[in-house]
Amino acid sequence: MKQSFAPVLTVVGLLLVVWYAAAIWLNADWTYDKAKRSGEIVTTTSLIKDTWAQDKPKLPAPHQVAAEIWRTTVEKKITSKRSLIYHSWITLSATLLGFGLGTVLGTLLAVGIVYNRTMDMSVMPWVIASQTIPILAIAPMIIVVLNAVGISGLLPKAMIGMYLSFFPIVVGMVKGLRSPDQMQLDQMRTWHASASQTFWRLRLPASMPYLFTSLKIAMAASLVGAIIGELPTGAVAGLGARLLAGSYYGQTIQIWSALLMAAALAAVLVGIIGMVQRITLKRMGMAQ
Amino acid sequence: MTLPPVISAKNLSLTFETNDGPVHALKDVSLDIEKGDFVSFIGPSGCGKTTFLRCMADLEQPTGGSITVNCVSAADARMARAYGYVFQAAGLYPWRTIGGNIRLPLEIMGYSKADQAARVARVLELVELSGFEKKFPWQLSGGMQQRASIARALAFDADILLMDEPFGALDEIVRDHLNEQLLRLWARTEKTIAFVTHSIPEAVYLSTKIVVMSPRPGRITDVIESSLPKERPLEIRETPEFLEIAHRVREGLRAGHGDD
Amino acid sequence: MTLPPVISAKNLSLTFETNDGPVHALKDVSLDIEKGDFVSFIGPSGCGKTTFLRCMADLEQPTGGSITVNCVSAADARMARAYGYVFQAAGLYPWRTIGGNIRLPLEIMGYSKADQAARVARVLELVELSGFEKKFPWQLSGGMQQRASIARALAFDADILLMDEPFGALDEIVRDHLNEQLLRLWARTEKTIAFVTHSIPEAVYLSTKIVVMSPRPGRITDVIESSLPKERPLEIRETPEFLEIAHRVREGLRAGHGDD
Amino acid sequence: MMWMIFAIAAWAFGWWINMRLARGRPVRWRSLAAPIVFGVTLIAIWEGVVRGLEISPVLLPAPSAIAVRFGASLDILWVDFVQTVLKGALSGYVIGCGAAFLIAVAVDRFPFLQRGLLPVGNFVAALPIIGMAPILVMWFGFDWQSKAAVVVVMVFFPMLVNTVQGLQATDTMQRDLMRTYGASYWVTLFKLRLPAAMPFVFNGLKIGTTLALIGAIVAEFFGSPIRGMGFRISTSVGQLALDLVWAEIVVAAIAGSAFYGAMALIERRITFWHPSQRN
Amino acid sequence: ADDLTLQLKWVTQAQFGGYYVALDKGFYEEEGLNVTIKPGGPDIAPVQVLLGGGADVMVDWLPSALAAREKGAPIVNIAQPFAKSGLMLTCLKEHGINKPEDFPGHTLGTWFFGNEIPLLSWMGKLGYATDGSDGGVTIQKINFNVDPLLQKQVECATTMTYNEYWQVIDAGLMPDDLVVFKYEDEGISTLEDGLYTTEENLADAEMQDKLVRFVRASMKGWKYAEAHSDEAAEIVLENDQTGAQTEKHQKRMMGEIAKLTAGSNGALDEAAFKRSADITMEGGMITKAPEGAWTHEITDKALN
Ligand SMILES: Nc1ncnc2c1ncn2[C@@H]1O[C@H](COP(=O)(O)OP(=O)(O)OP(=O)(O)O)[C@@H](O)[C@H]1O
Ligand SMILES: Nc1ncnc2c1ncn2[C@@H]1O[C@H](COP(=O)(O)OP(=O)(O)OP(=O)(O)O)[C@@H](O)[C@H]1O
Ligand SMILES: Cc1ncc(C[n+]2csc(CCO)c2C)c(N)n1
Ligand SMILES: [Mg+2]
Ligand SMILES: [Mg+2]
Repeated sequence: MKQSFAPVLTVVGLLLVVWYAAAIWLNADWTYDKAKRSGEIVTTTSLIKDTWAQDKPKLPAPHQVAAEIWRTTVEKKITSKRSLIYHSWITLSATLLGFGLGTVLGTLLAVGIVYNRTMDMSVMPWVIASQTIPILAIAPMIIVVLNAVGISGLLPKAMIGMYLSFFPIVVGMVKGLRSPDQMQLDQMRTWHASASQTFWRLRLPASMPYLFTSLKIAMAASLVGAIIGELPTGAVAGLGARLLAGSYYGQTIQIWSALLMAAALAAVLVGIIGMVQRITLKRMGMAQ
Repeated sequence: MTLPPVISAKNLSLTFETNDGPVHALKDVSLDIEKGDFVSFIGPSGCGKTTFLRCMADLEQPTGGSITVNCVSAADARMARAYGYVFQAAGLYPWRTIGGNIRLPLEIMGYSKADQAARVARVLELVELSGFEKKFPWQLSGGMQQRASIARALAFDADILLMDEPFGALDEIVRDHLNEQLLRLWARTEKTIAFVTHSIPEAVYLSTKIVVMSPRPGRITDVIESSLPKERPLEIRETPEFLEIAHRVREGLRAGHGDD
Repeated sequence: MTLPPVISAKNLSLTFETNDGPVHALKDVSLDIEKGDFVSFIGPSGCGKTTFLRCMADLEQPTGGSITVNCVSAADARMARAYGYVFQAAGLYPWRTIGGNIRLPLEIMGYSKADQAARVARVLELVELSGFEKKFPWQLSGGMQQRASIARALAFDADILLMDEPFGALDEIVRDHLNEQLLRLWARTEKTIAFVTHSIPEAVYLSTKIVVMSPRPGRITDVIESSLPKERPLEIRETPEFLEIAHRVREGLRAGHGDD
Repeated sequence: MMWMIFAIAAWAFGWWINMRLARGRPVRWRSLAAPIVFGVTLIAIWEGVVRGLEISPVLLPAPSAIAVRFGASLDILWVDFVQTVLKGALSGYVIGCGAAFLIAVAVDRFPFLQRGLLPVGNFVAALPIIGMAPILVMWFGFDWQSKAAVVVVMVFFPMLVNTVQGLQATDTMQRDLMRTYGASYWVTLFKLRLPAAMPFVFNGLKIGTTLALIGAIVAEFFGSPIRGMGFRISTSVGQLALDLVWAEIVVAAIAGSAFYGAMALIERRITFWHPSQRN
Repeated sequence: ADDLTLQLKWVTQAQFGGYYVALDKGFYEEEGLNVTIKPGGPDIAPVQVLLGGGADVMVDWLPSALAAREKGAPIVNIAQPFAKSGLMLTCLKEHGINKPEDFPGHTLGTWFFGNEIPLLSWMGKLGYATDGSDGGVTIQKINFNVDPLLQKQVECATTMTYNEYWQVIDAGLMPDDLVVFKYEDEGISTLEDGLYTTEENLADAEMQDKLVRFVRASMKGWKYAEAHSDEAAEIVLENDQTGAQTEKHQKRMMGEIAKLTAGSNGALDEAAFKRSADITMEGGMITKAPEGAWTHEITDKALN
């Protein structure tokens, strides 16, 4: 953890430099336009100053985003509708619920596919097909249908998170549950282990490396799902709503701060899974 | 009074289909193993010993002939947990400690917690691994892993033991020790044992019956009944009777070795 | 004229840190192996033979003492591809055929295509696996896999061979055959060989020097120089001289076996 | 009522056929027939439910209506397919997976990157596309280039995570063997670690196929020329032409499944040795 | 009190000020109604929500409502608080577009979802091809913001008098830098924010009664908002859950909205309906003249 400090800082530093340069490059047009209309002359310093301080830049400079995040997190009460923390929390809860549901569904399907020939042959192609449906197109319908049957609030959003996150779990777990080699399976046969014993004592532990990789992807996917789910609920609250509202009023700075917040959320969640992974594998004696 | 044979193979054949043509691993193998027999299988590498054992254990489906275990099909015998099997490679689960690996079949077969602990301790002692219960497989030497896998097969009560080169990776002294232990266990419990080995002295020392096999296609070339008494001190290995049997086995083996 | 030793270990120690305390795998081990020596290591399971070999191969970092190979550090010797190593388990890559596995080191070391093919064919013949070149590892019996891994180590020209129980899974006849082949190879090429085995006759038959080890912590208890001639027909194993050396080794082993 | 009974009967019948199919030997036609039977069953149930409950076509059109629309709009569907799948998704998939693969190798090679780039990379890759898409459209314009960019961002993370994990999936003895050959980093990479990583890499590639398609379509919601599957879907939803929406979804599902199937086939050929692919 | 849910067409903003005022000022309560207002967004088709049972009344624009009706959604206009259209086309002067004759060779950005219909029929009237061919114009779909205009990806863009236009101004452009074509002036305007419900609801006497009370209270809200636009804007701000709206913008918007609602008592103007329907049909959104798409039943009762 401590060792990562310097490398991360270096990479982040490099990124910031690129970001600032890109801000100048992308926002320059606007600066020149404005100058032309008002008849001013653009010097290098005024160009830099202006491109890093526009109201609605194509690409806001890092400090503008930082300031916005600061204003909307630290300087606002977390119960305020203008607090990013409030919105993050709303998205987070949907993400976690969706992730949980997706993991359960994905694992169940994977188990079904590994253990049941009928499911293996018939379900997998449709699981794949389901993922090619553009979720943004049917998310509103899902929300409407769920609303119609009286389910609203957290669950519809979580359902979309689940829809996106169960797939990586299925793919990874099918592979993982099938990764024990022939001898290991044969041993179980010699003991006449029941299917569930083989599952809990062999297939599941053997699938751990695959499971964790899938969990990380599923978590990121679930977050995307939660955000997508927030759009058709009427852009009421959550990071998705912030993104959307920002987009409709051309508030790039607000978009970027919501975006970075979402990414930070994802990074933290994925990081937590990574930590659980290290601890689990170590306890299982697999992290040699 | 003749009991029916515990394991009875009739014209057993097994052919593997591979990417470049079929491999005849077993061809027309017939053999009866009686209750309380200690049968060794010996033969050149790749002659089908493992395959034969796997057929008995219902891990491989013969493509011809038939096999019964305890008078029922191999599959039913497996379901009835009629045997313990020691694989040629240790095959311990890397995420379980040595103790956990040995406990595994006990958990599966539903032994009580206390019984599990007692049995694990007993078999660990038997294979001289007391003190390694909490280690993970990769922290053990090759021979120690192999002993752990033997312990695992001995931990539960099965009438039949199928052992595929269990002592291959062990030094002579431990091997002698385990040979004695195994004989003692066999005498005490009247288990029926099918035992694959490459060591002629080991085969002669342990067995009541030695099956010599030859390769491609795998078949039985000789079945040698041992005239040694049931009580066998290690020194029996220097007796002329012992050496005479060993000689017969060696001759049989050499005959089977086509290319020499 | 005394050449410097090919392998020279001085007060070598190695301690593994495990979840329940340190394991002293090697303690104060000193040994010189001269050019052209054939040194066997024998000792109870878990005494540190593999660990010692791994130190020579720079696969394990000693926690004390020093080791040189060809007068340079083990690491440099490894980089210079000074040795071939046969692991205790076959360790073939499942995505390569047997031929492909044997070809692997040749590809890495930049042998020409034609040379590769010739060498693969030659070593496959040597270990009696001609015809299995195109099979995948999981289609082979345990012994055949082990032979393939021996072939892999013999395919390229290294001055030193480090072999960890290469013949453990083989039957007596193949084993005799390979023993003879190995001796012939050794005599012809003047390789230096370090060889771990559990078989006392094998150690005596092959070696110019037999190192007996004892466990926990692993140390060398005896080094027996063989007085047998370089030319050794298989029958030499019945000579009194041979039996005398074997007896010494057995005594050394027994002494090391604390618990008996 | 009749239609509901029809739906239930269809479900029972489909399941029964598939049970019978699965029990036989696994020959090729059976493994093709099973998912088809399953799909036909689903569609029959759908038709039955929509008709039985008289669901408004503005909410959910019946499969028969979708099929009619599909047949009538082949030209539109083809134009959209070319724009979205061939231009947007495919190019983005190749670039994204390729870049993730190379960066995974670099990350694996240099502990510095492992510790520096991986966290930051994870962070960047975790930016939700919904937010990225408008920005990328702003930067790369309305045409397929911006769709490709979105796809790149989408497929990057799964591919990276899987490849990094895969490159670490060798066991000690396999690595030691390479060390005894004094094998260089590159040799070890090509002869050991990449082959061993393949099962993981293909996991990433397979997950990527569906993500690429979703990404390309969704990105079109945020700006596109007046063709493309995402464009058609979003405008048709606005016009409540849900039959056309579903026709596009059918195209997406077929294209996505074919894409995934192709990757799975290649996987089978390359990782034939992995236990999950044997027998 | 009776429960009633209203589905908006767009996010919470002053465009819907009248409803929020009615809610906040207790006009609904006075009518014995417990109204829930659901904000909309780009991904919400209010018709689906209505038919799915998620709402009882919705706000929609006439062309899209007619299209939905023809597609089989039995929806009916029950009131029309907006008398005028706020749609217009805004061009940057620097591209040299000053009058409709200047359009050829330029790129016009428009929202789709039916919003492109009036523009297309206008171009048709002017005789310009819309496929980008010589002598015609290029139509580009844009999203509901003005970035493409500012970033010069298009030369003209659809804007609302009350919203997007001011975003352009806020971005730093002067009214002098812009040329606007109001749809209302070009004779291509269609009816905007109206209230719709299903035929099924209308057939239900109890429901009808609720709707009457709802329309009455809503119109009261609208007239109040017209008269007190700053106060109405603040009410809207309080009801915005995203916390993304700004006071300046909403106050200005409320002022502009007031101009559009002025002159409507809630009853649909048949002539305006006919014109809108014709334009919708010309553009191909619907294929035949709509029947039964509106009713005065509710407003008649409400206004007495
Ligand atoms: N899964 C398989 N697919 C194809 N061929 C196989 C398979 N398993 C074994 N064989 C072949 O069957 C033959 C017999 O193998 P088997 O494992 O029974 O030999 P064995 O007598 O146990 O040899 P060893 O003493 O070396 O273990 C061998 O030639 C081997 O190549
Ligand atoms: N990676 C490791 N971690 C912890 N302990 C280890 C590790 N590798 C080996 N050991 C321990 O070191 C000791 C020596 O092991 P080594 O493998 O050298 O034995 P060996 O002499 O080769 O035995 P065998 O004949 O059974 O192969 C053993 O007690 C073993 O438990
Ligand atoms: C499906 C659909 N979504 C949005 C609009 C357009 N629209 C209606 S009100 C409004 C807000 C203006 O600030 C906008 C953009 C539409 N016509 N149809
Ligand atoms: Mg075998
Ligand atoms: Mg060892």
